[in-house]
Amino acid sequence: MSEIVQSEPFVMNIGPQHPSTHGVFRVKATVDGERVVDAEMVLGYLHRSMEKLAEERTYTQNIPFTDRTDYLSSMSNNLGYCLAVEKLAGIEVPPRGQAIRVIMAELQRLASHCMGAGAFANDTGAWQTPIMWFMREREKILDIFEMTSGARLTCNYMRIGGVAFDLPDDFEEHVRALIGPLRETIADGEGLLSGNEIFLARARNVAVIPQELAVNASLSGPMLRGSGVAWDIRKADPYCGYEQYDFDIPIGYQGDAYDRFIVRLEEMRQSLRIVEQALEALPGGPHSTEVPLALRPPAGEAYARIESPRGELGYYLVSDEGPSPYRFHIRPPSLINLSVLKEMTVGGSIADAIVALGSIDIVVGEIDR
Amino acid sequence: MPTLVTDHWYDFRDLSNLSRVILEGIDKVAPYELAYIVAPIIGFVAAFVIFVLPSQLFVGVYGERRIIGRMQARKGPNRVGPFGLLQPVADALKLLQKEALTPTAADKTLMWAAPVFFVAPAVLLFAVIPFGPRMVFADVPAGLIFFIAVSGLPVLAAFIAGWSSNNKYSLFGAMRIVAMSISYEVPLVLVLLCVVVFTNTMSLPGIVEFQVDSNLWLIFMQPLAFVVYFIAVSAELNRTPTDIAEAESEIVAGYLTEYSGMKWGLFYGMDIGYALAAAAFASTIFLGGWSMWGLEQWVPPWLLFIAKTHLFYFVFIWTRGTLPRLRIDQLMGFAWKFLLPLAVFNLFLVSLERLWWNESDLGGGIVFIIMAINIPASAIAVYLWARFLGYKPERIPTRPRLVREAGGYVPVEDPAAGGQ
Amino acid sequence: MDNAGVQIAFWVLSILTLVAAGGVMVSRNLLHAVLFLIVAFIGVAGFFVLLSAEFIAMAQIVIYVGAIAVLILFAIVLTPQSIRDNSETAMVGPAILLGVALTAVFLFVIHDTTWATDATDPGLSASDLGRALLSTWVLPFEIASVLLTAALVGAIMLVRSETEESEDVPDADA
Amino acid sequence: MTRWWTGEELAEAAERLVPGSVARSTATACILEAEHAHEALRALRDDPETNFAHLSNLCGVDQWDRFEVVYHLQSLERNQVACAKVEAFDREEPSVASVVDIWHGAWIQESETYDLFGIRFEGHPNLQRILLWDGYPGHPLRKDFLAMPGGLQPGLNEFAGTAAKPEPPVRPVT
Amino acid sequence: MLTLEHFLTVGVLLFCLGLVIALSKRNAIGVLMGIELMLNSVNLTLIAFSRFSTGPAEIAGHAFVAFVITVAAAEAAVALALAVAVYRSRQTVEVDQLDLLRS
Repeated sequence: MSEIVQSEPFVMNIGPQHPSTHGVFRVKATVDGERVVDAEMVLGYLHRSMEKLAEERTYTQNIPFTDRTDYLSSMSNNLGYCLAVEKLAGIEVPPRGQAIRVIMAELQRLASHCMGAGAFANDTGAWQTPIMWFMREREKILDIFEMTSGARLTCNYMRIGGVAFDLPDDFEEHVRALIGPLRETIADGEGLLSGNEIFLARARNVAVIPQELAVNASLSGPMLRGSGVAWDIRKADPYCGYEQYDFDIPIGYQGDAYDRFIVRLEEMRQSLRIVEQALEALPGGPHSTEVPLALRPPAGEAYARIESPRGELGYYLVSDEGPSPYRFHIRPPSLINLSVLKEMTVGGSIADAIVALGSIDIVVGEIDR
Repeated sequence: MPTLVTDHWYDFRDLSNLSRVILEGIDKVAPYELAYIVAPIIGFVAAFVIFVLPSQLFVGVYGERRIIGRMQARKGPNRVGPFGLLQPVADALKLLQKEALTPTAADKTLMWAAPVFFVAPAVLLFAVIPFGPRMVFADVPAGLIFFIAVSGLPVLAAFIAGWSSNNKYSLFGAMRIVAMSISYEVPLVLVLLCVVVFTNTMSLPGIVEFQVDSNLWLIFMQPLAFVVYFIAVSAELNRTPTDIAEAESEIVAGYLTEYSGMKWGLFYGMDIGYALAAAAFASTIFLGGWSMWGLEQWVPPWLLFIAKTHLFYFVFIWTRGTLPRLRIDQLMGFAWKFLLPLAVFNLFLVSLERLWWNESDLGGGIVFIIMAINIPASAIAVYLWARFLGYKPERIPTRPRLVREAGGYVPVEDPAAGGQ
Repeated sequence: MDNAGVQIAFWVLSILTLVAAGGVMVSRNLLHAVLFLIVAFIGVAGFFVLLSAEFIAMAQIVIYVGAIAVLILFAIVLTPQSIRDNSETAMVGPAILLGVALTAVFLFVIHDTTWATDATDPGLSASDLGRALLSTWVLPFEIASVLLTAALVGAIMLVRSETEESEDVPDADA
Repeated sequence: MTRWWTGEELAEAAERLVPGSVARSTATACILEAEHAHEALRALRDDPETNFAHLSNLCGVDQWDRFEVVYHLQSLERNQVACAKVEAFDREEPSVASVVDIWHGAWIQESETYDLFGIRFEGHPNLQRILLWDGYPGHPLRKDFLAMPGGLQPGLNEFAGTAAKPEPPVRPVT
Repeated sequence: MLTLEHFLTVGVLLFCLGLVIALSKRNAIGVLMGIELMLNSVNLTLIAFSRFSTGPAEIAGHAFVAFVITVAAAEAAVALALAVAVYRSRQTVEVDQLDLLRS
């Protein structure tokens, strides 16, 4: 329509209240007709200054904070934080605890990608159908979380030195019952969207991020892999015994929104493989080591990162031998993946900008913290 | 046409008997003009009670939500009344109670007037639709062009709604709907012109009569016209995959962003009304109207017609529940580059065939020959034109590549590392 | 033409059309003026129906309301400064004088002449018009098509901007 | 497995690439001289042996007597991570060279660090507060935030019993 | 009883209103609207003459109206394109501001 509409550029707010910003996120898009000529993001609507709050609480008390950063993948956030504290304090986790952590982290990845892939489909205009299919499976995963930790969304399940409780008796049975239908749902979603002409027209060659830019802009997770960079911290820097499991890294072809979508779907399949293997080889023994409640790690600093569903989730902790961290920094993958928003949106139409935003799969709780 | 339908007033296979009996009764006791006034009222009430209202409430609102709910692995409305059947009523009551907000900077008069402008043509549209052999409310000789003319009016109402809201999303929606309707009106009118050329009449009962006489529906004689009509009309009606004027994920609700309460309810209800009217029009023109190869002798024809309309409407629901949405430049390009040439080609083909029909002495059986020509010709035309425009069905990978080890960059063009 | 319903329709349509035309004159908001104009167009279409010219009436609605009015709306939105301004120039006084004088002259002529009318025959059907256009009036018909093409090309060339001329690439691969 | 470089290793590499750029090194991190930091970081990115093409993390730390800006550098091809630090001693107007021209993705993290610590990044294209609004008093992640001019108090302002401002908690830093 | 005079009167009134609008409006789009009204009134007159006559004149009236509508569509398209083009270069569509030769 830009051929017809040649009006002056004007500012259009996408957000903070907009169906496609996945929370209270705002893009001040300057548009000329339908074409976006500038995009500036406005953050902070959900800022709670967790990094400051965490400096006043003990290491264990900080775990619930991490639930509330990326509220769609609380298990992964717990895990990243606990790994950082364990690295700082030199705590070993027993094998069963590690296996439980892997299962939980992968289930969380499945749940989060269900949401991410479905919401992306919604952004391209596939009106609610794919997201509802994926939500159905996500509910089952959340049921398992509830069964295990007592909470569905903010699980607060990981502890420094292991996990909070051992698995319930019928856990394995429930997870096994989940895997088959979830595989089918992934195949359904793929069948509905991946080869669909309209979906291809909307997502292919949209918001392309070349490899060099992807690396240079510190992207991570499916954003980086979609651009064809084989980088997965589970493979590159295995934690919690990921080296025992057999899985592949899916990578995209040219770094467009479509590649990121299919990478997410394939990651779900790989996660299912990991969950199956981890269930097979679930070791016995204690699920956690005893850690003093008022943990005082030795002075120093530690940076631990995991592959969260959205990318490289890092926790940088500085200790001064006190009971609470001297500095508590979260490396939020959603925020840093947003750093290429302008490159992705400028020059395209508004509809493309929405698709680009959806393909980042942002969680505003994590961006603003 | 041999017909089993009798003229008794109780023969519900043809409801026009009943209205005729009523009118004759009135004519005996009342002055001449009164029958003129009562006749449209009877037709209007009958059309609404039998078709429009039940369709709108129980197919448009309830059925659409139930069917889409089924497609989306959820239940849909199931609380109010048996099977949730009273949900539309509850929704209407809720909308009536809601406050209809008007923004301070809006053009208040126009914002109030837009829903009214939007509703009026929807009522007019059903006037020319033949529900049965003698059940047409207004047998306008140029019924087809009447339908085109009236169905162009709601676009203006939508534009007024979008402009008067004084909201950028609304304005975007308004501009989009106007651009879309201008683009898609052209192929739409062209394919309807094909129908007129072929059937030699512009009256809708005449077109149905043509299909009854030739024992073949126009969808088989002109498949290309049907496809173009379906795409164009779904674009005009803002149905997914072409609902860019109220694209939820992009411009919130398009021209309806600032509307609430019953003002929004009118737009929502009449959107369904227009979709039903388009479905009724399509079943009249392409699906044989009330005819069903003799079945109309036994089953009330109006029931057949309603069934066809709802079948067509179901296709709307189906696409809505399945397909993603196109971008506006893709949609406009599709209209001008793809649908318009195909419509022109179809017009050319159909005109030639009509000429041949007039010249030859093959009689009525020629329509089957034409069908045998047109179905492959349409497919070939679509394929060739797509190839001409440079569209090649390429094998696009639906699965990403898989690598075993992290680290390093995998080149973009790497045929060896296919993940299939 | 002597039916009571037709008479009522005539007077209603006259008032509607003329009031709407007056609305075009007096409304200060250009967008309101366009909406009045649309009402006037619809009123004229109603006259055509009264005069048994259904096809022309439908064409009037399709073209004037569906195309020309929409184009005007589009042009108004594309020229944002002009939306709120539909005022008159200093020529309004002479213009009204001229209008009134012309009306008087015309009305005198109309009512003074004895028209040889014959209102008995039914209206013209669309097929008659089509035959006439393609037989008697075939040359003007063809010229009109050329005119439409020329207008289309001219309109496109006029609104093409420099940026589009430079980047002459197809934007959508449909 | 990722090779996590010790501070000494990184110091060696940085010294080899840009002589005189290393201030000192600890077990985990290498502290770069502020004036050579930009050059050294660029060299660390471009050198094929270090190849730190990916800036994993950038954050600030308030050490009371100085601000540290911590860079976690990462090489995807060689699978190694190293930690570099740059210090800023001016408490009122701390300033560090921006690395946006080296790693594009740094801009958002530098903006955040500026927002929460008040460290200016020289050469940043658009250094603005991104999480808090313009005009917010102070920089909340500084250790003396509560004692800063116009500083805020924990809890509600009008909360009863908070009239006496408590001393900000000061912890000795090793 | 409706006669030809009734329709002609309406046509004249509509024509003169359109004329006044076209002559007095400041905005080019307003002028165009006046012209469209005038064309409409001419159409009305032609159809009225056609209705109240027989023979070739009847069909000529309809044909003329068809041509007038065509020309009006073409004219509107070109005029509005002109208005948009002028607006783009001079930021106004007011006819008394458009003194191209003077600037």
